[in-house]
Amino acid sequence: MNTVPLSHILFLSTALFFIGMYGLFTRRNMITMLMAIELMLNSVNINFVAFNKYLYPGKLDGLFFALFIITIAAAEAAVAIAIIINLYRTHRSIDVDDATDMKY
Amino acid sequence: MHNEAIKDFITGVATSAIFDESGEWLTVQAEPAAWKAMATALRQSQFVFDYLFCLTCIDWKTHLTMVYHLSSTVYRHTIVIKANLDRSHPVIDTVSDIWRTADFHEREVFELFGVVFSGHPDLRKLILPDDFEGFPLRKDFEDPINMIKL
Amino acid sequence: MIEKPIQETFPGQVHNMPGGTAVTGKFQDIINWARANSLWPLTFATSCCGIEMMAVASSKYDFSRFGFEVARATPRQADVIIIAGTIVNKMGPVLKRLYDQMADPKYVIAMGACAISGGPFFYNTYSVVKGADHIIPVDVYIPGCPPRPEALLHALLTLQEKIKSGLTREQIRNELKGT
Amino acid sequence: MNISVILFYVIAVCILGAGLLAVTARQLFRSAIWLLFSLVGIAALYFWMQVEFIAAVQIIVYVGGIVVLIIFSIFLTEQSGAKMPSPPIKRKLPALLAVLFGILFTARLISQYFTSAADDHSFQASMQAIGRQMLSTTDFGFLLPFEAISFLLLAAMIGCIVIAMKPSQADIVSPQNAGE
Amino acid sequence: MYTETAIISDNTLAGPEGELVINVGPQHPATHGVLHLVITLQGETVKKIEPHLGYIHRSIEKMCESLSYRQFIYVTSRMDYLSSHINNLGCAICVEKSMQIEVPQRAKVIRVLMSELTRIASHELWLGAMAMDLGAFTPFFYAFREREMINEIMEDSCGARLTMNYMVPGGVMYDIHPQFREKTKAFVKQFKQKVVEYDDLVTNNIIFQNRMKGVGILSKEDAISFGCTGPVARGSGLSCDTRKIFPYEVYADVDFDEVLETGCDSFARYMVRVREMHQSIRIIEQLIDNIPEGDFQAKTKAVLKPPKGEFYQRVETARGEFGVYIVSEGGTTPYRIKFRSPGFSNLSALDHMARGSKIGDLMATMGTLDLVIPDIDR
Amino acid sequence: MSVKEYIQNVYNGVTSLLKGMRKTGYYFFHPKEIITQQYPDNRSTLQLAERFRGEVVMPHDASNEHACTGCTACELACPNGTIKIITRFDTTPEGKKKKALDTFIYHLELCTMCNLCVEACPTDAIKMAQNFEHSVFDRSKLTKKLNQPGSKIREGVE
Amino acid sequence: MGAVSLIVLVIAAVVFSAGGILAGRLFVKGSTNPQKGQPYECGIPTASSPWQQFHVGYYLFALLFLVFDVELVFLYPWAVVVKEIGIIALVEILFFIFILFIGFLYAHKQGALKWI
Amino acid sequence: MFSLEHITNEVQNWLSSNFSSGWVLVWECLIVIVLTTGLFAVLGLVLVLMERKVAAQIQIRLGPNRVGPRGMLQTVADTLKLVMKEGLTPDLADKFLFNLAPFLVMMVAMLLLAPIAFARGFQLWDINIGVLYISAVSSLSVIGILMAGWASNNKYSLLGAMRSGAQIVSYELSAGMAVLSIVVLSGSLQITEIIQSQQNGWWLFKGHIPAVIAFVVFIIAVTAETNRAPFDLAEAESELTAGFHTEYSGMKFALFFLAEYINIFIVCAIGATLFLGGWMPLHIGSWGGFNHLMDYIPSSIWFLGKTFLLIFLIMWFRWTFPRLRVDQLLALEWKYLLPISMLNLLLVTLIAILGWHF
Ligand code: SF4
Ligand code: SF4
Ligand code: SF4
Repeated sequence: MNTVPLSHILFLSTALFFIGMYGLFTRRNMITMLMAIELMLNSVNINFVAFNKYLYPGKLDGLFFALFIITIAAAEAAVAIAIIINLYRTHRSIDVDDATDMKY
Repeated sequence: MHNEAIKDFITGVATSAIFDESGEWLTVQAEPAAWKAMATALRQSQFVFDYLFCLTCIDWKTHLTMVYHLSSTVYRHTIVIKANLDRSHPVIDTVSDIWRTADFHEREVFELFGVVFSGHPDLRKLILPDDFEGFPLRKDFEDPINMIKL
Repeated sequence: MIEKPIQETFPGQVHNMPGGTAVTGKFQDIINWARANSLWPLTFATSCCGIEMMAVASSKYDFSRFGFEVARATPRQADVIIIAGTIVNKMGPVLKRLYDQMADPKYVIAMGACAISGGPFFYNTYSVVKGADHIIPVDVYIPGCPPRPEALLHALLTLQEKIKSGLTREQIRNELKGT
Repeated sequence: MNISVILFYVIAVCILGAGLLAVTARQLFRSAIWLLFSLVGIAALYFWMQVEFIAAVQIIVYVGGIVVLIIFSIFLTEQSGAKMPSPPIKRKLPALLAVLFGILFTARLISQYFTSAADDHSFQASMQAIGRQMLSTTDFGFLLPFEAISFLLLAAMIGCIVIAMKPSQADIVSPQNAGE
Repeated sequence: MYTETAIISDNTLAGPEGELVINVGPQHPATHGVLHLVITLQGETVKKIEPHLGYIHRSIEKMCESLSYRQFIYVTSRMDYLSSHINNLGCAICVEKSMQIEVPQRAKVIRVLMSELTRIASHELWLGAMAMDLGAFTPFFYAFREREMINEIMEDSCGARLTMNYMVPGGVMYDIHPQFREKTKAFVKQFKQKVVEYDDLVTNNIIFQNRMKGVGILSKEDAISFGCTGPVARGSGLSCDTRKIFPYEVYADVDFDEVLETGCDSFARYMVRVREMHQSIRIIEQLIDNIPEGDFQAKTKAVLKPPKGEFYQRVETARGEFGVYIVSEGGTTPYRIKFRSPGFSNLSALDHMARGSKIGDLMATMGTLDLVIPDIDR
Repeated sequence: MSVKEYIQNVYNGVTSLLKGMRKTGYYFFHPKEIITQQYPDNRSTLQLAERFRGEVVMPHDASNEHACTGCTACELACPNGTIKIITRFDTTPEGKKKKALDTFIYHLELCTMCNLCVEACPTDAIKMAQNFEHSVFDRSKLTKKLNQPGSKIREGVE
Repeated sequence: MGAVSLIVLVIAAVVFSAGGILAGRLFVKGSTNPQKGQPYECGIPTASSPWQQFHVGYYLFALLFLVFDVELVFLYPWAVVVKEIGIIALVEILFFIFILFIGFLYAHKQGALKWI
Repeated sequence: MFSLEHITNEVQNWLSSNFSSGWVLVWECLIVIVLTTGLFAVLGLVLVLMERKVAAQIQIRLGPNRVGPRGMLQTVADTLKLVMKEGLTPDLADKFLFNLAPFLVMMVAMLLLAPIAFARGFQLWDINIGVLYISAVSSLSVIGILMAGWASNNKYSLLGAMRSGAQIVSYELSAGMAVLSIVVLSGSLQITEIIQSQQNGWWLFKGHIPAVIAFVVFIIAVTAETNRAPFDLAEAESELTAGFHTEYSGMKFALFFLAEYINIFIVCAIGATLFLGGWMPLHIGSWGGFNHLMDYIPSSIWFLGKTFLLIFLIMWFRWTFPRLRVDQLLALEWKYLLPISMLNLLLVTLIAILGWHF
């Protein structure tokens, strides 16, 4: 019943990855940049799952990678936001340009 | 009642005080200028007037009279202190730093009678709208729009 | 301004609700039925009458029998303001704002002498609004100081009747003039 | 075309559209909401691929956790309501070019190497299998990474608390200089 | 007439980190009326409370200057409407004192009985409202069940449920209703049965205790300084029951205890009120079978004209010490009347008590202050 | 907090909650405790206290006579101007001019049911009635004329 | 049915909600006045925007939740197989939980669990 | 014996004999849409009425009894009125999100219906990760609340939303732990398998004390997750007027209201499924006769009976307890429920591994 070729899923993840990249390039706000990174991570996840499903249907390693990426993304987001909040307190701004003179 | 002792004490603090014992309680007529010192002394004296239970003002058309009802939670004696104020520029020292309840009561008297309490930390209108004009509890207060006379 | 023309009819009678004069369809009837039976009051009480309003909510009188018990704290979800208590000049704008912020359709009940006319505080006071209808339109007046709980229930029933009839305030006023 | 294929394209459009909006929305909060929809779309994609476990994890961790965290952090930074300036053209244009180039390049690679891989094996990822492999200590088991995750989380937790709590204790002592 | 006046509230814009200025009231379920508090929050912690009054300022003091000594009493039932009998009583005693009217013993006993019933009714309502503030709805209904019984008794004898206008200078307006004794006894019986329910439902409830204990601390010194009276002060261990200290009517002859708690927190204030209800029941039980025969009203002139002078009378309402200060110039109307309302002083302590606590605590603290706003604004 | 205390806490908390639930549960399963009076349905059986003050009325007897002399004592006694008495001069059969009541205006919307007017009336011409169902759509309906059309003062009232 | 049923449910929800809202739109004409759109704040005009900075305490809860949420995710596959794997699985998870519990205790000690 | 399973099969057979396979799907979708919306409406009406009746009974009063026979139509009138009430949108609100939030909340409630087994063989989608799916989707509802609270541009709303955000996410953990204990016992996430595993007794009885503890924790946690009293801080009336839906009116408010009740139904259904055996009749060990008698009661009745029992329990809580303070609420979760449920989970595991359960 499933007749979508793998390449289409890969196109999707590519597009998503570059959307994230676009956000990362254009945005100067750290929280949105973080969101862009999350999008990119997700596109990678899609790839892992798709490869697992299409190329190695007998194994589960792709799933585990996806699982661990999600976990790590969670940890990363948490730490990133902690840093952002801290930065916001000292600079009253969450703009990366304002944070260049960050000294601690 | 050791009114005599209280009288002696008050005369010691404020020489100009006039006493009147015709009412239920000892009434002291004080000078507005001497009031603050007297209040502090009364609060800290051996009579422990720590409880200001009523603070109000009366408009006698010629002058305003501040009335303070003081009592002690230890000895349960009560005195009344009055101070006459000039009607056009009523100013008296605040006692809100001695009895904190005076804070709100003084604000109330300020807006209803226009008495200014010098030294009050936050003398703003409490009850009336901010743009209210006049001092409603004065006898000459007129409000032809809101007040329908019976 | 209290010198109103004196009506010839004696009070205490139930006003006969004009029925059928306003042309309403079946659909409108159903909606009016729903609205009449689901009057959610705003929790708004300023003074003594508010206590009787609470008494109406209490078990003995229990206005939940009519479906009124869903008192909402926010005007957005309320259908009826029961002005229970005196309205003073400082409160006037607040009342107006609350009324304005209610979603249509909305109704107002003036409970007690104060809300109708200032009541005990009509004369010699500088701060009381002489009747809540100076601020917002009122649908039903219920005199008393305070009206007893049954009287408030009666007012609510009267309001229900009015809603079911589908008439507007102006129409009712005209009807009354006609009688 | 059957329903499943249509579904895929619908989901794909949703993901990409929401993702695009997420990186271009001018309000921070809306950005987060679009991100949320994009992530939900990805979860739907996993459902569609019949890897329900990952889909559920995606929703639980990403949507229920990370997005909530992001939303809270937006609330913490006073800019939730303000409109952000749209990026200047001199930053937008190169980014756009780079992205377009990247997409084209990758697309070319994909169409070169993955043309044949269209399958319809029934792929089964049962929870039991996942659980077994996760807890197994054999070469293919994931027990070690699994335990390592706990350390990662511990580190993240402690790190965050240290970073986020420190100044707040300072301004309990002196609330005036919080703004500096 | 009503004019559209803007309310200029001095809300400051965003302050230091995480501060939020929020208005609670005038229309807010927890303020029991129209109190307006401007609260500065940091997170959920209250940094500052600024009460704004006057949303029910009905200028009663000004009004009374143009009412006769018989007439002005009825307005006072509209101030602290939950203790209307006691308010009326204070005014009536003050007028009697000025005119040196001797009140018949029967009237005195009836007055005390009515006052104590009023006190119970007021505390019942407070209990319900307080529980409602904490989010428990059911105690409200149980409390009102008992309160309705009192209301019925009142209605029988006084003709109204809330604003009775029963105390008149010289005695009471009517004699008590023939069924007064029976109904009161029935009430006392039911009250004793049902009051344990409150313990199960409210007093011993762990959530309730956690929300009340250690919250809203008011030390004894502060209570004195803020001029707090009534259960609020007695919850801080300050003995201030006017019925004991300056007994009026027949309070000197009845046996009851002044309720004192030393917890200084909301729970102490709660317990004071609950125990006070039992004391009131005690007073009622002592008096109900001993109502002396005689007149219920002294003979008085139709027009009352107290001599020139100043008269002060304090009575203990359910909320604390209520003072009436009449300045008479010898005319038919008072020259100036000042009502010393207990709530006004109690409210001024709110900022002090609730600073640094959570919003929920603020509501609990406010609930135990038992504010009646028209009493505060007058 | 030691483990024992911790468990003690949990136990005490849970029991106190269960006690509360037992109480409310008792009421739930005992519908006979319900004390609601169904107002509009019980209207015919509703017993109001006989002293309940619902409004001021002026009783008229069968021959449409009342006892009011128009002395305005009630108007003076009323604290908030609820009563307005308009008098006229009647000529008695003997030809003397006599003050009599023309219109007794009663503003129900102002009345506070304080009973002072009834107390003040020397001839007991007015009394408080128990009627409380006064809701109206227009407040002008609340201003009432208490003496009925064509009524006159009862014989023998002075 | 699988994923299709989810789509169907979403459609049902949308139809239901939109139907209700649209019906209201069609039949009710509301009055307009300048106050109506203002935020409600107990009848007092709002002075400042609510969209301002909040307290960091909220973040800490979200953070703790996130960490434990991730843990929970790993517990699910463990839970389905624990019966067949037996005591080893219990030991493995004990270790896992123990590590996290240390973090939890740390947070507790730092006062992160105190609500603001 | 009467069963819903037959009806569904009948419908399926009839459809497939009359239409081509594509159309069968379309028809089935339509039927599902109609059924679920109908179920939603009916559930909402019944639950709200039930709540008001229960409240009234507890509070020694009568409750709605005048609209329709014995007040049955009260909620119908309410709903109609709410539909026919103006839906306001504040001027300064983020209008798009403001209007989106009720949809989102509704969608979440609707999606949660999918794996619930209403009766034997009467289930929309027997997804193989059943309870995990439910945990996942229900964690979405917090977004709807945060969205509503933020978009309203109202301080009460935002505070209420922040509170409930922190609250819902916190309690999700212990709810998850409680669910996990049953997963451990039954060894599956799938709803049908969990129900099957209770063939010879419900987990509440089979799992000894730890199962009871898990049940209690579960009930407390879901009460908090659905923002019910005593955990209704998000809409704490005496503190934040109406919490996150302060600015909502008319139908949009009705949707929140409805979703709240549907959520209650769903969590109670889950509770009934996990701990009380879903549609499984009450079977006691080897009492053949008794068990047989129980089998005669239709499975849907069993399911609804258990669910409504739990719903009643939750309502009972609401009308008995005062509200917790926000910090106590979180302390309860983090200091009591979470550690207890973690320990409890380990205990349950021990029991499961050693096979001590029946
Ligand atoms: S009408 Fe009477 S009872 Fe009602 S608010 Fe006014 S004074 Fe109070
Ligand atoms: S009852 Fe009181 S207010 Fe009413 S008319 Fe008589 S005196 Fe006036
Ligand atoms: S009612 Fe009585 S007091 Fe009033 S005018 Fe008539 S006779 Fe006089």
